[in-house]
Amino acid sequence: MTRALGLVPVFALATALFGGTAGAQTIKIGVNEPLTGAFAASGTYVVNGAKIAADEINAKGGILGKKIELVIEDNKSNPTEAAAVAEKLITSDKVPVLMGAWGSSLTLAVMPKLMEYETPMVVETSSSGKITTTGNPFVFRISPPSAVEAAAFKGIVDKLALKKVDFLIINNDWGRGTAEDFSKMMKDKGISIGLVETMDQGAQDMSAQLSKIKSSDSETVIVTTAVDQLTLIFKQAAALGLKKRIITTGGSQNPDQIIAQAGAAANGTMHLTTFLPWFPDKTPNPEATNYFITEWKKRGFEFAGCTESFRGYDGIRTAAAAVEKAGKAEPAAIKAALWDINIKGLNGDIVFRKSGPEGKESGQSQPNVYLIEINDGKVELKTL
Amino acid sequence: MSEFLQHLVNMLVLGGTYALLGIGLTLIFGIMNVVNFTHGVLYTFGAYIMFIVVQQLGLNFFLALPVAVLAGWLLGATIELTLLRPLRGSDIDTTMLVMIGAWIAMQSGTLWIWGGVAKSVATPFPEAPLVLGPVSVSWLRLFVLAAAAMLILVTYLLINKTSLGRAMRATFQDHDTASLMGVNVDMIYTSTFAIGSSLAAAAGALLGPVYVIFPQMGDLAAVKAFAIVILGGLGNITGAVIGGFILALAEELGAGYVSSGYRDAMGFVIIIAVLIFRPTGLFARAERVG
Amino acid sequence: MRAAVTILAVAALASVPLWLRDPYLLNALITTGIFVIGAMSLNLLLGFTGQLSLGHIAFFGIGAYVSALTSLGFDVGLPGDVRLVHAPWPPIAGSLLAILVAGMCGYFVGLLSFRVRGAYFVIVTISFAEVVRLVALNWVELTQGPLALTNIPSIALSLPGIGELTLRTKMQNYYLVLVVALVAYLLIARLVHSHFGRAMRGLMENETLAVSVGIDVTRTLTLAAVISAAIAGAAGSLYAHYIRIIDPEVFAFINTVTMVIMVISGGKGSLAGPVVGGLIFGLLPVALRPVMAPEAQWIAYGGVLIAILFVLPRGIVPSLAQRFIRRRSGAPALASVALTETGAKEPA
Amino acid sequence: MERGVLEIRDVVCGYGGVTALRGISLDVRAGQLVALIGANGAGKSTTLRAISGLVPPRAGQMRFEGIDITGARPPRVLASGIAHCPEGRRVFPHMSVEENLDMGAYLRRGSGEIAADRDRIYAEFPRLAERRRQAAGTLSGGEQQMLAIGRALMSRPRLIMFDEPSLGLAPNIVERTFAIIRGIRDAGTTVLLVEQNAFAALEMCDHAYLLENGRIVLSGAGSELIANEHVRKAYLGG
Repeated sequence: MTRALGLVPVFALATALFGGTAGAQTIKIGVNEPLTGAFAASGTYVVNGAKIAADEINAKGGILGKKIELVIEDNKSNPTEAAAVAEKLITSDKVPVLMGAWGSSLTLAVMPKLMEYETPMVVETSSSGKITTTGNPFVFRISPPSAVEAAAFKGIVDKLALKKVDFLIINNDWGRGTAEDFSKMMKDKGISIGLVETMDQGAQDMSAQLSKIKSSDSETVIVTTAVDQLTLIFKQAAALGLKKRIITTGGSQNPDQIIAQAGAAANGTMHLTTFLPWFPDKTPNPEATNYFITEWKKRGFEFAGCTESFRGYDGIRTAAAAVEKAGKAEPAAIKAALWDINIKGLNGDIVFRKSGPEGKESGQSQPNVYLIEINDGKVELKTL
Repeated sequence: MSEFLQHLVNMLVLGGTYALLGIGLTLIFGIMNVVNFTHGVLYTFGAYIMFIVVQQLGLNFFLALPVAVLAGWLLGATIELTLLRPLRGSDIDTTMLVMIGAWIAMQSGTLWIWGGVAKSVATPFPEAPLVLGPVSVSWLRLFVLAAAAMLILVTYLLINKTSLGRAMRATFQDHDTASLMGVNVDMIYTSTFAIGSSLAAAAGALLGPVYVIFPQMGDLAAVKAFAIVILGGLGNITGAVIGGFILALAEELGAGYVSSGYRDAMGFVIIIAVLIFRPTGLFARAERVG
Repeated sequence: MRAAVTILAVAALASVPLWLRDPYLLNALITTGIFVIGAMSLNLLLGFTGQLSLGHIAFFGIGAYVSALTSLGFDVGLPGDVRLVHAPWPPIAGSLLAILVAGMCGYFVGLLSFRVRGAYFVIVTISFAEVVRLVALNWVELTQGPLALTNIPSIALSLPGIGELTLRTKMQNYYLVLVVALVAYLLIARLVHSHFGRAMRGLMENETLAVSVGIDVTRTLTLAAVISAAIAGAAGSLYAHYIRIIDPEVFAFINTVTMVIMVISGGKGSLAGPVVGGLIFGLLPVALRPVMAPEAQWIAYGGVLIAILFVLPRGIVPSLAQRFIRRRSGAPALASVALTETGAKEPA
Repeated sequence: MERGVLEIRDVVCGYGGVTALRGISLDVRAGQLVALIGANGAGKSTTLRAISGLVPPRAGQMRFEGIDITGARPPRVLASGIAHCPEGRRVFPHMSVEENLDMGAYLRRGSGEIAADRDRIYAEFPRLAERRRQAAGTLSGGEQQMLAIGRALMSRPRLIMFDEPSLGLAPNIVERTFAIIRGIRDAGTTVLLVEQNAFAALEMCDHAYLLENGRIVLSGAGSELIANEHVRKAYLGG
């Protein structure tokens, strides 16, 4: 037993050697993302987007005369690890600001640590409403929670003449939240809600759920899940002869991948998205979008990843802008500065508004939401 | 009614692939008494072989299947020779944990090599489904069902009609006596593991194009395979085939008429129920085997 | 001699927060400690009755959920228009309930373990944990499902004369975990050396013989399962109040695997085994993190596991103990043979 | 001591921490029926298991027809010409009678000869021929014993070892079994017989060894052992 204890100082030494020495020359931003485990693909996309932003900023001379340095840590798609990683980034690497942690449960696990060390975090992906409503003043979210998406969708439900809607959702906070918020919005509009079918993260065969939906009397299906399951759903829906209007939500769909993999099955499907890599000119910040897409392709990443990775890009730019505004790389100053930034992100203006209980509000930015339709293998923008 | 028919058709195509997954595992579990946690990784491996052959090398889709079977055989034999053979005679916990270690390392290796982004494989089959009245089914899935049936038949003949298969069954029933008959039990173990592995890889290669291919795809598949083996009884190929169809039916009807959230729970519920009420599996012979 | 080593080890562990200032490492030690408690409870089942449960995380997770729900309160509808409303209770009550409920669940799984052995038992336990996970995932009204239970309060102790003490800091939580671990260790040690412990070992070494000398198999196995599950529930409760958020992923198979690795690598059936194995495999990821890519860390983790099993197949503590203290090897070796034979061949 | 076709010298053998054989030496001469008698746990079965390679010896030497078979695995021992008909018959319960016989010929090549041998066994044991498609586990104890003997013969051994062939069989079947074993010896195959029914074994054997506590304490012709005072008292019931 005493033998094993001898290892602990070795670990402490290792941490001392690997972290905390380069502090003065660079401005560090902690990145807490899932690089292994169930969400590895998405986390890697976001990190790649973040690297593009960091390289771009550094190529232009950095901020406050210093280069920015991303300290990237893998949270293993595991909430316990996500909290531990936040602890490491803040206390060992001494980062003044973080970006993370992709999934809602990962982000929620990190949040007590933010309170403990009073360090702000830019949340780039998580969609759970809880993140900005539980009273954590260190959280600044740039992705839209499903309620925001539902509100944006409200404007066009009349044009689509929806009558009865089924849901097919991923069984996690994202899918559940979407079904809840969209149902509420649609009921207010007099649209009736039919089935709410769920699928597990990682499930590959949705034929049973789709067969059930095929036999229901609704005319529209709202589908919420990640791009891989979307592809499967379109293929399986086509194989089952499901002929209903499909609308996907959540914004990490990738129509190109869907077109490539699902082919004709994708025609007629509609998608709510927050980023338009296909129409850089129609985005709020065409110059940045073009730069980002060019850089993404130059680095040999699949175009498919754009719709996720842009969040990492925007997240780092948000954090960097706040550091610049604060004038120093200190958590309190950065937190204060986050309330004052106004940058043109790839999916709209990033401006934080207050959300949650008074006195300890979290920041929530309102990104743009677009509806696109796939027709004859091409992406078309529908005006909202 | 049409919904029910559609569920039945879904069950048929799904059950075929489940059966394929199950027979590979039931051989290993039954003959070697190894709870093989690498079964899912071998399934994933087969799918990636399909991806490499079709998408990266640009070779024929139908050629990829035998390549995957062969590659699965080789990888299985390697695992058996390097990890299991040295541990022969160790207790079941040690072997199981070594297999868990291999599973963790191999799955992470897959992630390292190919990344986490899902891959898909182009197939030569038409996109439009075959429509028969109220039910439709895709051509690709029909092909998968046929290929699975063929592989199951080949395995059945191998086990029941060849001298190797007879030696495998003898080893399963009584390994000491089998060795007195001149059976090289070590060789039988290696072949069994390799054959089981090649069937897992074949299942992955067949299902990879139906779904998408990613490093963790094998986890759920492995769990289902365990359910099928328990359902059918250890080492019982016919049982595994029937078990595969029962699991598919339970999942289809469970998701269709109970709640889709519990779809993947069906396998586990079946395992628990079978083990409580009929611990040797539904189709095992009443007397003790092995 | 043995007591001296134990006291020395406890003193060394107790001194850690006094010189280790790095909160990240302290955090790693706390979460490792929580899993070590889980591993110790698993060892009671695996090491002393020979039953390998790969669903042990179920009890841990149930403990975590019970504890969290007791201290957060809930309001759920049951069949027949009944509403079950529960107002928040203090976290310490949650911990006690967690122990109780987890123990009860252990009772049912214990009954099962009488029916199935060996590989079958392994698979039943995996299935049990998965079913519990799927219930936690889908019973949204109670557990919030994937939306996770958040803002779980920290454990507060009411101390006479001092008043309420809420355990928020790392150091406080470290000592809390250490104390619970110590209590669990002593409890298991006492149990193993009692009449009941002899019954368990007798059962593991030779079931037929044990039955013939009058050991009640069902009772022994069930009792072991109940105590083991209750301790795991306590660990789960600590986890919920320390991490302060739980979602159904707490039931992930990899968490069970972590505990099993801690037990078997350290040495099953040895009291110190799970502690030694736990410290190694709890801190290995921390040590690997700065030196290699994320995927490689996992490959190394699997590799180290395989290597330990090949080099020290009986676990670190028993192998080292055997190497340093000369002992007659006859009896233990025979015992392990007997275990393999019963574990391997009896489906029913 | 005269050299036999099977020579065993100072073999020590055990399981785990238990030593079952403490250095035994014995010889089996060609064409003879040699019996190994002794109490339960004396090491009789272990001797056979050591010869056939199921339990590797810790020390000592074993030669068959001049070839060293010490530590050889069972398939090699079988290939060298020694068949082992194990205690409790151990037929493969879920395989048919015919498949069980085929397992006996597992190492042989040439399906024609194998089929001919199989037919010879069927001729010898008509009951097996009737049940050739039936699972062996459904046979009666006597039928299983016939099958086990037939299976052992299928490898065409020059030495055949029987472990407790009379165990658990009805008296008339026991007699039949012993008759068959004598017949095998008479046909020219060497036999090593382990038997608890000491009287029957000693009566039919050409030479016998008495094992006690893992050691050979006595050897001689069957009639000599029957006449021995110690054997009479301890093993023949008076």
